[in-house]
Amino acid sequence: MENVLTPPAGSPVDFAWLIPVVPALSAGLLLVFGKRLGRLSSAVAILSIGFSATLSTMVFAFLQAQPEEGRVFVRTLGTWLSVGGADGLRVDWALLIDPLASVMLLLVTWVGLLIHVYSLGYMAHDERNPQFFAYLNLFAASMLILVTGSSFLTLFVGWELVGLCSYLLVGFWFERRDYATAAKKAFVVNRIGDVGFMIAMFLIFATFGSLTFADVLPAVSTAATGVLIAVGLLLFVGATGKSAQIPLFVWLPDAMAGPTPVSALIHAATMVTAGVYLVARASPLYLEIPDVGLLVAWVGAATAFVAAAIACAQVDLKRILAYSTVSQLGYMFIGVGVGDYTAGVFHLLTHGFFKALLFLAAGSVMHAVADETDIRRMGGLFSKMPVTAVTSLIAVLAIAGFPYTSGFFSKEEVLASAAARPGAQGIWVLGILVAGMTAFYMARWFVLIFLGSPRWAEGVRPHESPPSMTLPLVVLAVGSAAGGLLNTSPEDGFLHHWLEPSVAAFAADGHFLSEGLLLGAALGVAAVGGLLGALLYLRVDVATVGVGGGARNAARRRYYVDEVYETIVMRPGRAMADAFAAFDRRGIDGAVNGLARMTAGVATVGRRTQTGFVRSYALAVLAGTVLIAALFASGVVFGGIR
Amino acid sequence: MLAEYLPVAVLFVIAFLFVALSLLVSSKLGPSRPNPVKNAAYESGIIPDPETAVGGSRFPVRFYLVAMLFIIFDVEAVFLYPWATVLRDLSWYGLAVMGVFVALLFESYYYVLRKGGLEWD
Amino acid sequence: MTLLAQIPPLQIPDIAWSAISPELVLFGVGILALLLDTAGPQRLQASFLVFGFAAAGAGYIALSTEQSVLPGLVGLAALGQFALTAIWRDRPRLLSALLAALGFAGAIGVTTWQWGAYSGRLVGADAATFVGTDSLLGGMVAVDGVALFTRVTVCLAGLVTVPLSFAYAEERRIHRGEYYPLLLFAATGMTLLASSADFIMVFIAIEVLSLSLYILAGFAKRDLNSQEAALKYFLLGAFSSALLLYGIALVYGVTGSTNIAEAGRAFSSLDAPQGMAVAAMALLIVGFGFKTAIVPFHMWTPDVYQGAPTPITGFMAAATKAAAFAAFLRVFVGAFAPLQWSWTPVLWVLAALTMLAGAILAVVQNDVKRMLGYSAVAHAGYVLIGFVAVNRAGVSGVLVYLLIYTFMSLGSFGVLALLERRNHKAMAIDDLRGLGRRDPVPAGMLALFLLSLAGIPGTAGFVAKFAVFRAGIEAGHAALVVIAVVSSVIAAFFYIRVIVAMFMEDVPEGVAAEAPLAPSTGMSAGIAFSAAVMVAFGTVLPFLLVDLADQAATFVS
Amino acid sequence: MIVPAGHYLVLAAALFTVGVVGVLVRRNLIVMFMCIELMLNSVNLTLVTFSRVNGNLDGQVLSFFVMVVAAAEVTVGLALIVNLFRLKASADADDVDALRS
Repeated sequence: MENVLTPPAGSPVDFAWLIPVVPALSAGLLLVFGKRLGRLSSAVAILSIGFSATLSTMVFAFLQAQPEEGRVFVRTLGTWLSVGGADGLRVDWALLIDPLASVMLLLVTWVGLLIHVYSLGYMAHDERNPQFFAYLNLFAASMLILVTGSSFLTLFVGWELVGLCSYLLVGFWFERRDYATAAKKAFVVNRIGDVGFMIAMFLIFATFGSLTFADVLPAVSTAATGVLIAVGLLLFVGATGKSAQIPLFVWLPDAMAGPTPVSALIHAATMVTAGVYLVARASPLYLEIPDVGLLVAWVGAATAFVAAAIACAQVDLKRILAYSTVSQLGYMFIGVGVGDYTAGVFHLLTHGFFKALLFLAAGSVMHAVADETDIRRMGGLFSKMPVTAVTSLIAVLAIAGFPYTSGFFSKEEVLASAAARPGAQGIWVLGILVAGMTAFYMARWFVLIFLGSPRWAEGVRPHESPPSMTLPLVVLAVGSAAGGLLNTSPEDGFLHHWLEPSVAAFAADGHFLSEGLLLGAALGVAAVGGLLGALLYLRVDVATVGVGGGARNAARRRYYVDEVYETIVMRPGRAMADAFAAFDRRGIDGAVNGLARMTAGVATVGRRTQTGFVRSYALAVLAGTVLIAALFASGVVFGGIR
Repeated sequence: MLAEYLPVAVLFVIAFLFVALSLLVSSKLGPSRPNPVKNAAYESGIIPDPETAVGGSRFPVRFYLVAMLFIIFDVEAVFLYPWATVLRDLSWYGLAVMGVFVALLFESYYYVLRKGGLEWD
Repeated sequence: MTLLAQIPPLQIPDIAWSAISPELVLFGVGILALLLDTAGPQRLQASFLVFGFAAAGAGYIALSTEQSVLPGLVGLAALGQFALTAIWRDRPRLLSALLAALGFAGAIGVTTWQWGAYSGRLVGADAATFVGTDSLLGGMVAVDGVALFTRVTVCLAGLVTVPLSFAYAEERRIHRGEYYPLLLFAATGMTLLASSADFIMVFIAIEVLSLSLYILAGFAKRDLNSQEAALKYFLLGAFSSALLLYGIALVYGVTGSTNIAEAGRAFSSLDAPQGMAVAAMALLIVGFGFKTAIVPFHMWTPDVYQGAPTPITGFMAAATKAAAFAAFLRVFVGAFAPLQWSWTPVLWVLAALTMLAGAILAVVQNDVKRMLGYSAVAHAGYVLIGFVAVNRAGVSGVLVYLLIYTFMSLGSFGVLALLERRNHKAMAIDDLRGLGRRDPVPAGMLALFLLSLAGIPGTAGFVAKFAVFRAGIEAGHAALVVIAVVSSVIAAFFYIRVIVAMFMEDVPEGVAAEAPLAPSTGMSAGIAFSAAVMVAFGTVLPFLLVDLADQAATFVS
Repeated sequence: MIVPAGHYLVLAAALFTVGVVGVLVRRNLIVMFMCIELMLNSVNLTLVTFSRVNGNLDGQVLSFFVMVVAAAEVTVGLALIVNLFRLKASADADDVDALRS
C-alpha cells in the first residue's frame, strides 16, 4: 500500500469502474422495464454480469503483467464528498485495484455469473423473475463496490448496500411469513454490526484525519495502541455481524429461507466473506495489535466448532450447509486472526467455489424431489441425477479436505499457520477437531441424499435438472477440484506472492510439530470422521432415525446402534443446537427484542407526557425553560471555575 | 448599571410565588360551587351556548368578524403617528413609502370587501 | 425632556431594497394572487391594471437609472402574469398555483443572482450596494451565505409544495383562494427570518410565518383534527413567541441594542456572566427551540404534523426548520460565539435529549404522519450536532442537512398525500401492507425516502448525517456522535418497519381491494423531483452541495 | 417624583408571570388567549422601560410592532376559536385532545 499508482489511460484498470457500474445499470433497467422485457430480462442480467467478469479477468491479467511492486492502482473518478474545505475530509469515488481486490473481483463476478445462469433454470417458473434478476445484479454491483472501495467509507457504502440487497433477496418470496421475519432478523443483526463499523470509522477519521486506505494503513504504526485496539475491535464487531460469527451468527441459518441461488451467492460465496475481506484489507492495522488478532482467531475457532457440532444434528439439507458455511467462515477468521492473511483469503476463495457448488447442488436436488428439504426423506438419488451427484461428491471431498482438492490446500494452510503462531495451539487442536466433524457431517449429507435406499414420498419423480443448472455445477466442480493449484504451498504458492503487495506477510516462526505430523493429524481425523459418517449412514436403520417406522424398532432390537448413535452424535449436536437456539432466542433475539422492548417501554412512558392537552404542553415548555436556566447556571458555575 | 437588574430575577420568583399562592388560597378557601353559567366562556356577557342563546337563535359570528377587522385596521394605523412626526425629514421619499404601506392596507380592505366580510347577512 | 435629549437626531437609513428582493418577489406575488383571486369575473381587468402599473414602474426605473436588468425582469414578470390570467381566466386555482410556482422560481432566481454578486462574480448589478456580511436596511437584514442558502432551501420547499398541494387540496375540498398566497406569505416570513440581522426583524419574521402557518394548518375548516392542530400550534406558538420576545427584551436591556451583532459584541464584553444575560439566552433558546422542535419544546410537533393537511405538514417540517435554524445560527454561532462556553453545554444536552426522545417515541407510533413527526424531532437533534460544533464545518453541515431534509420530508409526505387521496383517510402503518405489490412505484419512492431518512449509505440522508457527525467529531463531541449513531440505529427500526409492511407483508384478507392509484401530474412531478434530488445528492454530486454550503458557511469566523 | 426604572421592570415581570400562570391554569381558550396577550403587553412595558433607560428608541419601535402583531394574533386566534366552537360547541382547552399518542 506504500506506492499507489494511477492506472495508465486505456488500460483495463482505467475502465475498472465499469465493473460495478454495468450491473447496477442493468439492475435499474430491469427494475423499471422488467415487466416489458419479460424473458429478455434474464439475458440482460447475465450479459451485464458476464461483461463484468470478462473485464475483471482482463484487469487480473493486466496486473499480472505489471512488475511485482507496481500492482496497486487507485482509479479516481471524481469527488464524492468534500467537507470542510481544503484541510477537511475529502472522499473520492475511487477504485482501489490491487491483487487482493482483483482476486475478489474474479470470485464475485465469475461465481456471480454462474449463479445467474443457474437461476435461469431455477427461477424459470417464478412470475417475478425480472425483479429477481434485478436484485441479483444490484447485489453483484454492491459487492463489487465493496471489494473495490478505496476507502473505509466507500467500503462501508458497499457494505450497507449488500446488506440491503440480501434483505431484499431473502425476503423475495414474502408470501410466507417466516421469510419476512428471517429477513428482518438478518437486517437487525447486520445493523448491530454496522454500529461498530461506523464508530470505528469515526475513530479512524478522528485519529488519521482521513478514511482512504492509502492514507490510513501506512500510518497505523504512528497511532496510539489504545486507539488501534479500539478500532480493531469495533471493525471486528462489524465483521462478526456481516460474516456470521459468534455471537451474531444466528441470522445466517434463518436466512436460508431465501431462494437457493441467493443462498449460494450471498450466504456462501460472497457477502458473508466481506468480514474476512475487511480484516484482510486492514491487515497492517491488525499486525500492530496481535492480541486482538488472536482474539479474532479464537472467536473464529469457537464459531467453527460450535457450528460444525450443530451441523451434525441438522436434517434440513440447506441448514446443514448454512451451519457449515458458518464453520468454514470460522476457519477463515482463524487464518486472518493468527496473521496469515494469505491463508484466510485462500480459504475464502476455495470455499467460494465448493460452497457455492454445494448450495447449487442442493437446489437442484430440491428441484428433483419436489422441494423436500428433509435429507432423511431422500437417498438413492445418485442414479437419478448423476451430474448433480458427481459434482457434489467433488465438493464434499473438497470441503472435507481430501488430498489435492482445493479445500485440502487452503484448510491445511490455515491450520499450519495456526500451529505456527505461538499461543494458538489450542486453536489448532480445535481446528483439527472441526476438520473431522466437517468430514463427518458432509459425508452424512452426501450419503443420506444420494446413496442408500430411496426414501422419498410417493408420487415424487426425481429427475436431473436442466443443463442451465447442471452446467454451472460442472464448472464449479472443476474449480473446487483444481482451485488448490492457486497456492500449492504456503511458502512459494502463486497466491502467496500475488497477495504480497496487498496484505501483510505472515511471520511464521517454527511449528511446534513437524509438517508431516501436522498434515497427518489433520488428514487422519478427517478420514476417521468421513468414514464414520459414510459407514454409519449407509445403514438404512440409522438413516431413518427420527423418521420412525419399523426399521427403527428393528435397529433397537438388533444392533442398539440407535442408542449409540443417539448418544454419540445426535444428542450433543442437538443439545448444542438447542443451546444456541435458546441463546439465539434469549441472547440475540432477546437482546434485540429486549432493546426493542426497552425502547417501547421508555416510549410508552414518554408518550404519557403526550397527553394531548395544550396546557400540559405549555407546562412542558415552561419546565424546559427552567431546565435550560438550570443548565446555564451549572455551565456558568463551570465557566466561573475555569 | 447592570447590577440594578439583578433583583429582577429574584422578584420574578416572588411574583410567581405570589400568583401561585393566591390562586391556591382562593381555590382552597373560596367555596367552589360550579354551575354552567360560571363555567361558560366569558364572551362580553353573551352566553355562548347556542341552545339557550338570546332570542333562541345562534349569536351571529359577524360580531367577532367585524371586531377583528376593526382591531386590525385600527392598529395598523399606529404606524402613521411616528411616521407623521418625522415626515418633514423623510420628505417625498417617506411619503412614497407610506403610500405603499397604505396601498397594501387598502388592498387587504378590498379583499375583505370582496369576501363579504363586512356584510351583516 | 431628559428622554428627548437622549434621542439621537434621526437619520434616514439608505434602503437597499435589493437586499430583500426575494422577499419582495414572494410577497408581491402573494398579494397579486390574492388580488386576482378576489377580483372574480373582473380578473382580467385587474390583471391588466397590475400589468399597467408594473410596466409603468419598470419604465420609470429604466429611465431614471441606467439599469436595464431589473426593470426588464419586472416587465417580463408582469407580462407573464397577464398572459397566465388571460389563458386561465376561468380557472382561478390553477392560475394562483402557477403564479405561486412562478413566484418561488423567481425568488430562487433572484437569490442566485444575489449569490453571484455576493461571491464576487457580478451579475449585472453593483455588488457593493446590497451584499456582504454587513447587515443592511439600517442593520435589519443580513445578506450572507447562510441567508442566501436558506432562502434557496425555503423557496425550493415551496416550489415542491405547490404541485403536491394542488390535487390534494382539490380532493379534500380545501382549495380556497387563500391557500397559495398564505404559502407565499409563510415563505416570505421564513426567508426574512433566515436573513434577519436584528431582533426586531427576527420577531416580525417569526410572527409572519407563524400566523400564515396557523391558518394553513387549520385550513380544513370542517376537519376537527386540522382545527385542533391549528389551535394547539397557535396557542403554544403564541406562548413561546411571548417567551422569545421577553428574551429579546432582556437582551435589549442588557446590551442597549436590538441589533444581533451589536448585542453579541456587548454580551461578549460582559466580564462575568450575569443573571439577565443568562436569562435572555435561555429565553432565546426556548423561542428558537420551539420553532425547530427541540425537546422539550417539541410536544406540538406530532400533533400538528398529524392534524395539518399533509403537503402543508411537509412544508412546515422542512422550511420552518430551515429558517428557524438559520436565525438560530446567526444569533448563537454567529453573534454569541464568544460565549459558547456557556451555551454549548446546554445545546449539547438538548441535542442528546432530542435525538433519543424523537427516535424512541417514534417507535411506538402507528399513524405514519405522526411517526414522521417524531422522526422530524430526531432530525432536529442531528442538526444540533453541527450546531454545537461551533465551527465552519458545523455550519455547512447544518445547511446541507436542512436542504437534504427538505426533500426527504417533502417527498415522504408527498407520497403519503398521494395515498391519502386514494384512501380518504390518514395512513396507519397497517394500511401500507402489501403496497409494494399493488403500486410498486410509489411504494419504492416512499422506501427510498425512508431509507434516506434512516441514513443508509448511498442515499442523500447519509451524506447529510455524515456532514454533521464529522463536524461533531472535529469539534471533539465524540460522545454526542455516538449517541447520534445509536439514535439513528433505533430510528432505522421504525423506518424499516414501514418498508417491511410495504414489501414483505400482504394485504390482510377481508380488506376491500382499493381503487387504483390516480396520481395527478403535479404530485408525481413533485415526488419524482424530490426523489431525483435524493439520488443525485446521495450518489454522484454531493460534493457540489457540500461545496456550496462551505462557501455559504464562511460568515462564521 | 420620578419612579426608578426597576419598578417598571418588576411590574412587567409580575404581569408576565401572571400571564404565564394564567395560560397554565385556565381552561377557557379565550382566557388563556387573553393571558398570552397579557404576556405580550408586559413585554411591551419592559421594552419601553429599557428604551428609556438605554436612551434609544429601538425598544419603542419594537413595542409598536408587538402591538400590531398582537392584533393580528387576536384575529387569527379568535377565528380559530370561533371555528372550533362551531364544530364542538365548547371553548374548553381540555376538550381539544383528540390528537395524542
